[in-house]
Amino acid sequence: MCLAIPACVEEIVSEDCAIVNLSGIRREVSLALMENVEIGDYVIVHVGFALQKIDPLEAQQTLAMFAKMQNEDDPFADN
Amino acid sequence: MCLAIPACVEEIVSEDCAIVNLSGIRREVSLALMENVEIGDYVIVHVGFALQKIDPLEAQQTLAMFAKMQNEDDPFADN
Amino acid sequence: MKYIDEFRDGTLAKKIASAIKNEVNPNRRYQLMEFCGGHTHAISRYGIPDLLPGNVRMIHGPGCPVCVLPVGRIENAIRLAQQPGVILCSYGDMLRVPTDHGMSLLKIKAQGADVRMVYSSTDAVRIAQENPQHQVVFFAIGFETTTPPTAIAIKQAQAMGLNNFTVFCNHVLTPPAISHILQSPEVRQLGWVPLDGFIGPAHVSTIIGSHPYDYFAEEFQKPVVIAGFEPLDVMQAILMLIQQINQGRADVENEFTRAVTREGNLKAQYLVAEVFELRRVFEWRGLGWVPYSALRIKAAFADFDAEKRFQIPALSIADHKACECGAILRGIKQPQDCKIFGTVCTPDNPVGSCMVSSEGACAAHYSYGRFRQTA
Amino acid sequence: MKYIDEFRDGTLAKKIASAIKNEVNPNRRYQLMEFCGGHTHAISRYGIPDLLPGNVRMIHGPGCPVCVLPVGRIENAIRLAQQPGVILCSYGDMLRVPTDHGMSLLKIKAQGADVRMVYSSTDAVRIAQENPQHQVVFFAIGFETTTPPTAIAIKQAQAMGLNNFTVFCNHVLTPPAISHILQSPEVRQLGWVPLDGFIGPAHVSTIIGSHPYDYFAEEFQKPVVIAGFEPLDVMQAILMLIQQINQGRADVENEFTRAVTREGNLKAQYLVAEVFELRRVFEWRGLGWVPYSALRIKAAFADFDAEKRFQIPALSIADHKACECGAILRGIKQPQDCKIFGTVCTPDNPVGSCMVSSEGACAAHYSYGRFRQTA
Amino acid sequence: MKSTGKSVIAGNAAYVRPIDFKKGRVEMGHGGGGRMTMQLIDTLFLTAFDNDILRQMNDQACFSVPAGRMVMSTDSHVVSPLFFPGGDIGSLSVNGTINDVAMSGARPHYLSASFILEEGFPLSDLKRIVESMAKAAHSAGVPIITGDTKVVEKGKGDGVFITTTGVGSVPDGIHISSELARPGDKILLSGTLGDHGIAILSLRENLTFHTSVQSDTAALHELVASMIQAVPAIHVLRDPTRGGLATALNEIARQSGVGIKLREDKLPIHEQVRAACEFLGFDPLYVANEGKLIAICEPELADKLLQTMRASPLGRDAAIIGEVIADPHCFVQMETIFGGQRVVDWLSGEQLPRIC
Amino acid sequence: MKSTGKSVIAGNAAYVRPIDFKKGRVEMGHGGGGRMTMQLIDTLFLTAFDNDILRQMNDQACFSVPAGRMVMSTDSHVVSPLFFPGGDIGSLSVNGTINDVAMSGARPHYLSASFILEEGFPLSDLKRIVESMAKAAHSAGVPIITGDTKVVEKGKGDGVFITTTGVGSVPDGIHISSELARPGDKILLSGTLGDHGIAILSLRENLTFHTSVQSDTAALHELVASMIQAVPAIHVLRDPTRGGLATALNEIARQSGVGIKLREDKLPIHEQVRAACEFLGFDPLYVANEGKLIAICEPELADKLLQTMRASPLGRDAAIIGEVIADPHCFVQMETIFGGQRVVDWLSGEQLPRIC
Ligand code: SF4
Ligand code: SF4
Ligand SMILES: [Mg+2]
Ligand SMILES: [Mg+2]
Ligand SMILES: [Mg+2]
Ligand SMILES: [Mg+2]
Ligand SMILES: [Mg+2]
Ligand SMILES: [Mg+2]
Ligand SMILES: [Mg+2]
Ligand SMILES: [Mg+2]
Ligand SMILES: [Mg+2]
Ligand SMILES: [Mg+2]
Repeated sequence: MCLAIPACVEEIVSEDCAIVNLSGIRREVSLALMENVEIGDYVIVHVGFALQKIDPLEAQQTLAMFAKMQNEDDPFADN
Repeated sequence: MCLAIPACVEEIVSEDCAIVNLSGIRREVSLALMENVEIGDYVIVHVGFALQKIDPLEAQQTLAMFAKMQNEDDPFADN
Repeated sequence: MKYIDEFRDGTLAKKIASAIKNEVNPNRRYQLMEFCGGHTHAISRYGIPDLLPGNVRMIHGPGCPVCVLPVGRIENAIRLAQQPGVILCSYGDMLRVPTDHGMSLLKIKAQGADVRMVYSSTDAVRIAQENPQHQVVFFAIGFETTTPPTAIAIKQAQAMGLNNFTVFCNHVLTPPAISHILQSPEVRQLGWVPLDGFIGPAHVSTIIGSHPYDYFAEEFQKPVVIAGFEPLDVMQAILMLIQQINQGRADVENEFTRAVTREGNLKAQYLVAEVFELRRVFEWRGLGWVPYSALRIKAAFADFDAEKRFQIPALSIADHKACECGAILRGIKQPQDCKIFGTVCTPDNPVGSCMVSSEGACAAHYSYGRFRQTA
Repeated sequence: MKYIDEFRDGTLAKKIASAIKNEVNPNRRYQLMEFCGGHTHAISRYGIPDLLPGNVRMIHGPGCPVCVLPVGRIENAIRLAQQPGVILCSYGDMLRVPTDHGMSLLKIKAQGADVRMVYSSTDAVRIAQENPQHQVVFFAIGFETTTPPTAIAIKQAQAMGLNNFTVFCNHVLTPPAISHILQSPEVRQLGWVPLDGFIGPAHVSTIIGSHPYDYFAEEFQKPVVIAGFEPLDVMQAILMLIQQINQGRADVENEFTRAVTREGNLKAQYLVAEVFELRRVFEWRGLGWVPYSALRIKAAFADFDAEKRFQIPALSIADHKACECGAILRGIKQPQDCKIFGTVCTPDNPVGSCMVSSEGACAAHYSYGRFRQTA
Repeated sequence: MKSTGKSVIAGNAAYVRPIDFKKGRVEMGHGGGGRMTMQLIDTLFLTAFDNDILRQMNDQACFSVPAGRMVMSTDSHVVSPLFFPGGDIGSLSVNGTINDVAMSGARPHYLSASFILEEGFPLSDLKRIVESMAKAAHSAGVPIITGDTKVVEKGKGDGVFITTTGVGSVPDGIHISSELARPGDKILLSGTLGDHGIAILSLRENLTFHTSVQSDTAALHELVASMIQAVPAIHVLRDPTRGGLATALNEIARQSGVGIKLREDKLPIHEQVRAACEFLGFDPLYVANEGKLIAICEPELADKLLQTMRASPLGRDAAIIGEVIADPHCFVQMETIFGGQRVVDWLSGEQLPRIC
Repeated sequence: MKSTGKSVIAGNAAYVRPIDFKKGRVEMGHGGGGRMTMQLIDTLFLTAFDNDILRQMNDQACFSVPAGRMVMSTDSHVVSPLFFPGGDIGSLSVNGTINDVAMSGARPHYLSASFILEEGFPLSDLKRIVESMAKAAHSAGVPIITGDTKVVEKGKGDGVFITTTGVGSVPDGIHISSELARPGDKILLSGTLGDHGIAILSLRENLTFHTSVQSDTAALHELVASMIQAVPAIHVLRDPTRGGLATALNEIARQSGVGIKLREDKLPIHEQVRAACEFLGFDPLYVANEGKLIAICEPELADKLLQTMRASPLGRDAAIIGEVIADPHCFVQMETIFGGQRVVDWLSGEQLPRIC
């Protein structure tokens, strides 16, 4: 549900319009639902609209949480 | 110019409309330009309109005139 | 096919050919013009020249309404058809006729214009009924034969109260064109009229009757024989003309008595008179401006006049410089005398009016008679 | 793909799987519902069930807006699209969804209706601009994520003064649907709620924030973990839920902190509040009538409301008798418990809501997991 | 390569609702390559065309050939209306390509058939067409062994277009080609002119007239086989389809560098075809045929060939219609029923109904 | 059958105005069979495709074959847009049919090409397409030897549809067919998935996104030739075109009565194709390819086959992507990058861009 993809803002075309890039795929998106978007921000794109920025710090922390598990767990235990 | 074909009135559909037959090909034609058309009449048809009746007597006389030539002329003279 | 096949009998044709051969004076030329494309068609289609003595030559006249329509009017029709919301209807013959820059109704149809081929004027009225949101223009062409059906269409549309149907009227008249040929400066320049007699129209005459031709016979002292479009009719008319010429007569004779009366079709004539009126002058491709040679829609039917509704401009587009149609139509030159005949000007890419339809003098020669030239 | 590939790492998945295995109490069952089709998709697509202990079972919730749209509303859209002059725009997902008699927008498009697939609500506005002679209806579906773009489209149309653009609004709300499942008579009849915890929506929550879920955690004493749609997010959420359950907690936790805040996107919320208001009740396919679970267009924007302009009738079309969707959506039954699963009801010919999109419980099982059943 | 004989959806395709061939319509999904496409192929095409090679169901068909000369011919069929007196686009597409193969003297072996369907086209009509193809292929003994189905959006097609391709092999010692006409050769025509074209035109909007003329669509390979058996030295065979007799003869004249002289009085034409042509301002020489052939051979062999043709039901009305002459201009000429001569020129554009 | 070498309008066709390939458009007359048709064939098709067999200009093409097994394959091409990054409908129609012929292990010999043109289609585009076909056919060494041209009215076509049919011959001892996959066999893929489909989609109205992905359209017969030389015992070859890898594998599974197990981590996919699929809600397994092939062979031969494929530029990114298993349900399954399992089912209808 609600297919939405994080993509990097590459160019701000106008107040309500930006070009985002996802691994080389470039698309126009509307910024009408966003505030204070800057080039380099990652935004979640849904039906051509940016919905929310990705917080890079939080993302990093989540990934760190996943990584932490590696330590808690015996890598050979589940095989 | 003015492609027009004599065809036989086979059916009178309404005051202004008839079915004509030309050697088995049947078409609707308008009688809007004609008066006193009857079944069995031959009419000259142009762009879907009957233009004029064929006078069978006159036709016969014209053909007779052609035929007459046969008599006047030596059939071997022109070969 | 009754009243057709009897008039195409090859055996009878040879008899009439013998009669002609017997009748001609070998010491003179007989230049006979068939005005109508219908006669031209029969002559070409059946190879009638091969049955005629060498000193009897047929001159193909301007009697094809498609050929004589000036390029400016075709250009008008094309621009009309390109207007958004317009459906332009016309007879199949018109679709291929090119303008000076090679456009045609068929080509703009290919580009997306809504151009429809109709088989009858009343088809166009039906299309207007079925497409109330479109303006339907009937691009009307033709001689006296084709005019009454257009009058009927206009009266139908009026009766139905259609406000999306108009006629772009291009109907032209036969007698003024014949007069014009006989009176033309080119002919006068030569000091003699190179035409010895006329085969008069078949189907035009079913409508207008035979009496309008009396004038030519009297005024220009040229014999006229009204003839049917079947090849035996044409052969017989040629024989009758040669007989008149030999006898020094200049009468109007009627070979097509089976369908042509002196008065013609009065009902049709009244209808035409009700809806149309004479134009002071009209341009003919190949002939130029011919006085009182065409019809326009009367003011009473102005609502159905495309020239009024769409303010169609007068466009006069000159014929190609090399084109010899004028001289050919007057019997002074032959198609092969034209420098561009069969090279630049061909039936696929006609340049002049005589190449436009297969009934034009040049097209008929190209399509049916060309082998005689090369043989 | 940054922020995507890191969250699909197979090696990390195995680590989380180990952690889950270590965490689960083998003596109890964990029935966890992912509300969203996005989570269902990730679970099926990556084969997550194969990485979970046997006593951890995922219940696929009603979180696919296409699946839950009642057949009557699709029938309405079909009838709208069949009106002459109407262009109906919708997202690709909607086109294939069948009504009870097998019709769909795709099928009526094949019959000639003007149905257009759009990728964004603003495409529909553009189509209205480009087709002033047509009525353009945007068939709007979706949860809180998809609603703000519809609000933007309506405001754009208003700003442009478009009088040929309307929205057939079918936007629905997540929290009331979750409440409804937990409060349903079926669940109450069993005497226990067969759901031990919820994975909360990812993208819905980027708009509405995490705070609306506090209610469930408190009211029903069920833990909620808001999670992203990538498979590692789902794995992590499962772990977090099992930890809460084991610890006897019922908190709202947020795994998707990189995009979800407590408040959500306030700008989007204000826009939605400006344009839409709550419906007292709305029908959900598979769930029946759910109070305060959908939005309609406010009176101030009535000019853009297709329900007003086209007087769309209320149609309630009963689900197929054999369909077990209601029980499946509540965790009481599984797809293979339905008598017509995989025989009469297949993704090509869905009968019930859970078969409509690949995110539905039955379709996901058919398309991705069926081999487990036959193996 | 043996056939597995499977012709229903098996294995993991599981249950699918039967296709509604009464009320159903072509959908984009029928061309998507997925289960809908497979189901359409299985239940319609495979069932109708059923044969061992087709059942291989690879993207190509495999068959054995002896060494020798093969021919290949292809035609797209875009006829409108799709159903007409005497046939439909299905039988036409089978017969048309069989004939083009046969015009080399070859025995046609196999056909491929490729469909371009317009979204929304009634499946009942498609079924009728496919079954008509199957019947035509079966009665001709030329199986359809491979095919393709594409679907285009509504408004981007015209119901159905069918492209068929045929292969066949030329018997040893047979050399038939349009460049082999020689002055003195006789020209034979297997039957009446213009039946197909007039049958089609009679159904066109605006031109509606009633006629009992039927399309002559027919497979001519058996007729050809009997002809080359009787007269192996036939120089040219050609089926005068689009553009009619005039076009085919102009092509032959051009390719052989010769002239052609027709005898109008020898041309077999149905009375109704002549009448329809009079009404429309058409020349029957340019009207399409779909079950006729032109044969050209040395004058000494012409009578034998004529008798052979007349012995076959498809050559019943055969006639010697003219002869090949030397002419550097490659004119096709005709001696009219009047004894006059005319050119029978290439067609300019399409034939359009005329009023003048 | 010797060629006359004529490729310009000669004889009685006389002078015709040159076709305007800059501004001209397709007219109905180009399909009428008359002089316009002839001129288009002469100046465009014959000139571009020029070869001895085509120049016979009969309604069929004649060529010699040795005894043995032949294959025939046909496909209609209806791609929109007609021009796309990496190719156009012209090169696609040549390569597509060459590939279908080659997937039997056959060496493709000849192609036929049949055009359905929409009235009004720019002749400049047609010329570009025909020249692209000619180039593709030439570089593949597979001449186009016969063809057909039809014109449909504006609004009854979509610019141009091209149906190509190919014939080829299978080397002795080669038996490749989609029903020959056996449990234990390895499945190889010649390169990245979905490039063609994504290149096309990137140009679709409403979906416009920018990508540097190009269609992979390519003729694979040389690659196939090298593969069967190295490993004559290949069981199955198939090009995963419409419906993508998933569809081709489901077909093979069904035809062979086996299951298939893919390894997701082995699937070669361009980064941009993956990204575009994320945006559209597409699964790259179902996206079309036009220059890739699937090969199935016994496990012992798989590495040799892989090395051979990788040695060719068109197989550079080849990989072993899975294996054939016994499964009465004929499921295609995939082990995901997570180590979980999923079905890779038949496509339901078409893939449509999703928002949820
Ligand atoms: S050949 Fe063409 S340009 Fe010359 S006179 Fe005839 S119509 Fe005019
Ligand atoms: S299989 Fe179909 S009918 Fe049965 S529960 Fe699932 S969706 Fe409903
Ligand atoms: Mg052919
Ligand atoms: Mg053919
Ligand atoms: Mg195919
Ligand atoms: Mg259509
Ligand atoms: Mg042929
Ligand atoms: Mg194929
Ligand atoms: Mg293919
Ligand atoms: Mg052909
Ligand atoms: Mg189109
Ligand atoms: Mg293939």
